[in-house]
Amino acid sequence: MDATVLGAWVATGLTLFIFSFLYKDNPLFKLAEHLYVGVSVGYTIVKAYDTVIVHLIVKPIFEQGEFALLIPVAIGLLMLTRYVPKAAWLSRYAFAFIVGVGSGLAIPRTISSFILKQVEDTVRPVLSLAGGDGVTFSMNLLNPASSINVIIILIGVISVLFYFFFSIEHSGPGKIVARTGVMFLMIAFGAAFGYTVMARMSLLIGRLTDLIEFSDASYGNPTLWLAILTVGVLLVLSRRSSPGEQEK
Amino acid sequence: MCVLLSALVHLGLYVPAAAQSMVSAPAEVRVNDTPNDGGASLTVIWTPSNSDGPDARYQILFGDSGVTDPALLKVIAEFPADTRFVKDVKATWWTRNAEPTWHQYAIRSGKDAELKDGTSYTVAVALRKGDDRAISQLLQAASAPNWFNWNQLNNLILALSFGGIVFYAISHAKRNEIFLRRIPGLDAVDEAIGRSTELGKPILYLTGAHDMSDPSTIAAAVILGRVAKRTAAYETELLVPHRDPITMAVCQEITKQAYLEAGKPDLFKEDSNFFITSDQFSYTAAVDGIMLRKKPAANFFMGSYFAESLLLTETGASTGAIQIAGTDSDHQLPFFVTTCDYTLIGEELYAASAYLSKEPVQIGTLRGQDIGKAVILSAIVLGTALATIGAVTGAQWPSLFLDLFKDVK
Amino acid sequence: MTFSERMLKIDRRIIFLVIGLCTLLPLLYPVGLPIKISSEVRGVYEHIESLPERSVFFISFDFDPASKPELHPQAIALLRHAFRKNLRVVTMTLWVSGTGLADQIVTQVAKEMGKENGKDYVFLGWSPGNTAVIINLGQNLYKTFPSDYGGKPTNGLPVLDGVQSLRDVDYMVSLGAGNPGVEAWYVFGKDKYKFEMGGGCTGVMAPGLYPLLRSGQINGLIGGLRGAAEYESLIGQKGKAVAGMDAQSATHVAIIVLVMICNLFYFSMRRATGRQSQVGS
Amino acid sequence: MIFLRRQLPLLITMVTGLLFAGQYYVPHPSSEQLLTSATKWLQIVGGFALVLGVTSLFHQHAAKIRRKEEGWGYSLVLYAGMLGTIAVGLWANGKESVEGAMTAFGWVYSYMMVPLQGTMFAILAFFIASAAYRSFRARSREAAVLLIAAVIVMMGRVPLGEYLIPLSGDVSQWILNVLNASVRRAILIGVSLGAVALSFKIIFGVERSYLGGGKE
Repeated sequence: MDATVLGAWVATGLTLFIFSFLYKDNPLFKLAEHLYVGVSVGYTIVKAYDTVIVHLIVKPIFEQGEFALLIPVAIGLLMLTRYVPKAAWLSRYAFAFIVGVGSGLAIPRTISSFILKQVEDTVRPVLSLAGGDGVTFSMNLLNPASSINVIIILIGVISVLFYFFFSIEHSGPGKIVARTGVMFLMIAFGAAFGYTVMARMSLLIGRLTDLIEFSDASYGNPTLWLAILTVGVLLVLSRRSSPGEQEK
Repeated sequence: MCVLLSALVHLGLYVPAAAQSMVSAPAEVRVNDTPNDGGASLTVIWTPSNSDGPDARYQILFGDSGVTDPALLKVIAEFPADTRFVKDVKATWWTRNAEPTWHQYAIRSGKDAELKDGTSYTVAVALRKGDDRAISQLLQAASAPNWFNWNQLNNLILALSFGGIVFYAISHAKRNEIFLRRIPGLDAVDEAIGRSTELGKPILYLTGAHDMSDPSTIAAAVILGRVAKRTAAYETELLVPHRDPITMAVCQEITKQAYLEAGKPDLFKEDSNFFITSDQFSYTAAVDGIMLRKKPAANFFMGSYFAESLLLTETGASTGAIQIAGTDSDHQLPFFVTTCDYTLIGEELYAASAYLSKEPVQIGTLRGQDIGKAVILSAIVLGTALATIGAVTGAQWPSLFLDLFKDVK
Repeated sequence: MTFSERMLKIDRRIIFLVIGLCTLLPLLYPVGLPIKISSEVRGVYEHIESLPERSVFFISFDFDPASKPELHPQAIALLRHAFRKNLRVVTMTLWVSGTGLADQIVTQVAKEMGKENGKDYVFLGWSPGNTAVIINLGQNLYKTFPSDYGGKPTNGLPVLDGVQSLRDVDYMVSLGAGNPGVEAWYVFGKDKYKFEMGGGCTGVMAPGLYPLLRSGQINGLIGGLRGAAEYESLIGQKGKAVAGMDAQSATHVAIIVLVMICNLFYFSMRRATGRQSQVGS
Repeated sequence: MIFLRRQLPLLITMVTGLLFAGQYYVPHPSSEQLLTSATKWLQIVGGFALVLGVTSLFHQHAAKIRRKEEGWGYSLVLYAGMLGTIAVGLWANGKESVEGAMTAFGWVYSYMMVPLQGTMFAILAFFIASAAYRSFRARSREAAVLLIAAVIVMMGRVPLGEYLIPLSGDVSQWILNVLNASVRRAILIGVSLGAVALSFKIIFGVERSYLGGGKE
């Protein structure tokens, strides 16, 4: 059999097995799911071996003589001592290095990108001197840089920041600010929910497109046959398990 | 290429002398090492001239040191005379060393001008308008790498002072009681446990996807202690399925301690904390199975979650359980908020855990962050006011403050 | 149990069926509704449009098969655009399980546009270390990737002529499905190495990237399948994203209808119980 | 011994942390050189970290098979999948394609891994719909606001929505660009402060859970 045709059958079968979870958790789903974990772990191991061992360690050291790279190799090996109980403490050196460098790199960069840059962009003049009209206050909602939007963004940032303020009780005027913060949060969550619907539907569309493609006769109609098979197995399984379910 | 360029220079040079009076040579030209960089760059600064305009052009001339004849210099850049001002370069008031209206050009090492640190070069600026051309005096300068980027001074000060605040707050919390506002979600926790007891159904508690090195998992474990104490007191069954063996071991200890403190050590069951698998979807399928079979009256989702969140909470909601979530995974928050009865949003999770644990490090950190937020809040409010004043009056002084919160490289 | 209560507790598998059908039918019988272009997507498109020939365009495919339906069409559209503009395209991935996909995408589009590996484009492959890879690329590209995906040494490739590090990149786009993705490329890359940058991402990530878009930290954002569809329309080569938009329309409207029905039943139920309790008291 | 086991790692964290935080402010070439080397090292160490993550899975399922626990057959499937992938991967030199032609490793990737992973997440499409139907109720004012925002964004993101209610596109754009951006910005600032505080605590040894490795 042609590799592509075989591929179409395998891909279709695995897709349907996983979709069978929608009916309920069943052995077909478990089979596909464990296969998924196995294959992706195997894939990662192969990639790590090829990229790290071959291209980043062996080639530079033996072909270009970059012996300094033996240091990270040693650190990496120290990390693996975690699985030898007696020497597990050696792995701390590796983690100390990684976590230390990581934290050090993060501090100034986080401040620059996520604090200074964000504050800088929030702090904008509310009024502007546009041309010869003198001081203007622009009301255009569709222009994100308009005065009205500058004020809305300001209110949003302040009230949400205030909501995550734990040193003061949310009472009196604080309560109003915190409530505004909650409303802003809810709008953002709603927007995220709406946007995510699209993301999840895209995944479904992607899978269904493949299933439609593989239902073609040139592949031997795998979608049709395997769908029948999956449904059949599910029916048999539910028959067999229904008396047993009472015991559980 | 080189020949062509020098030919161009020659052409420019041998224009009639009389025409030179039309344009004046760029004045007060200064050539220095570009500050705050890794070297291999020179900065040229000069005053604007009254011939500046879109029809006039500036040229930057460059050559080896010791060159005295302008004809031997190479034109490495040419641009309209109404561009390249000091004010166009993003800088702060403490690093700017020329008037904003002056011209500025940075020569970087490249194909046209190869700069070596420590070697001096000859630089000049020419102004060209039509056929007229005037050249400034020839200046010598050498570039050098710098040891500190003064543009990032505000970043450094912010980092140091915020770090200082956090450690001060922690040490303060060790000595004193610090007020934290009560997190309303904690009342919901008690209520949910109460209802489970009434119904005689178990409680399900999840600690999230990450291991104990993640702050959200630590917070989840702390809150588990509180929940376990209540379940012990009410004698309700507690189920805690885990994704990480180490987290499981830690939570077992916490649960045991809670039962001891509640005075019911005999009710503690070793297997109330159990490990399922570390794989995302196998774990989810298994937990969903538990929800459907045991129908817990309350589900708690604390810690860090990924795409599995909706699979869990949707199934939980279908069994009619009270659901309480707490997570800092902001991409999953919308789903928790919609499907759960109460959600601890983001930092509320840490605050709840600090509130319960009373641990000085946690409380101190929270207080330190609060101070940080207060500073940023006031900076934003004050900054907006000053920026508005600046925009309306055209005054420069507000930038003395605004530049402190500018990200300049 | 009232009718409303019963409807609210409907077996969810019925809803699953409705969604399945709403996706399947438009895929089989497409309509082709027009797609409006948003300014976020236009930002990326216009920047690429403004680049002169042989400019260096760097794409990082930071996603895995789980996000293929959203980011694969974005990647294809971007590459088609870049190749059509005769840019030099440098590609890589930070996600190990995305390596195969990235390789497929690059090879496929390059073949379709008649581009030559090593001269017009290069696929550097994957490397571990996440953010460390980004910083290292900013310092020295050849040290980060001594060889490309096919094992050819990167030093001396015509496509990388004059490129030492990220500083020499004219435009960079990260197509990110999570972390590391667009944010990491900004924080550890653009922040210091100052290349112009745009982003593409899944619908889940998109709302979180708007603050970066607002502040100009990224100059454009292609969000999810809709973003991909807009980009496909912009370059005038409709593909999988545009084809999927009809199904999106159907499912979205179906969900909106479901939400409305749910609230209708919910309120009628509440009114019913409210009346009952009044009677009771 | 305690110094080697406990203090020295903390010292390493502190020194490297301060060094690389400080590096940011120093533009000198020697400091840049330091950054280049360190990130190159992290790249290689990152490869080992990946192995570490995989090994625990390895152990878990091996134990399951050894003890013949319930469902050990699935663990066997997992092993078969993993070993099979490794075998074809090494045979293909870790390349999915050579000169545009798919290798056996590429086949496993395209026809097993891609559909498996893709479908796992596609299941969520159904759950999001059922969550929308069963939980999306205007129970309180907050819930109502969330619901309305979600519906508007859903409308505005698809062509049919914009076709039915032309205004929805602009309104959803405004929600995302202004309201959503302001909230995300506040969250970003808050989270970043938390991250910076955590980094400081790690560098100065106040937070040391990352060291792990069992009890003292």
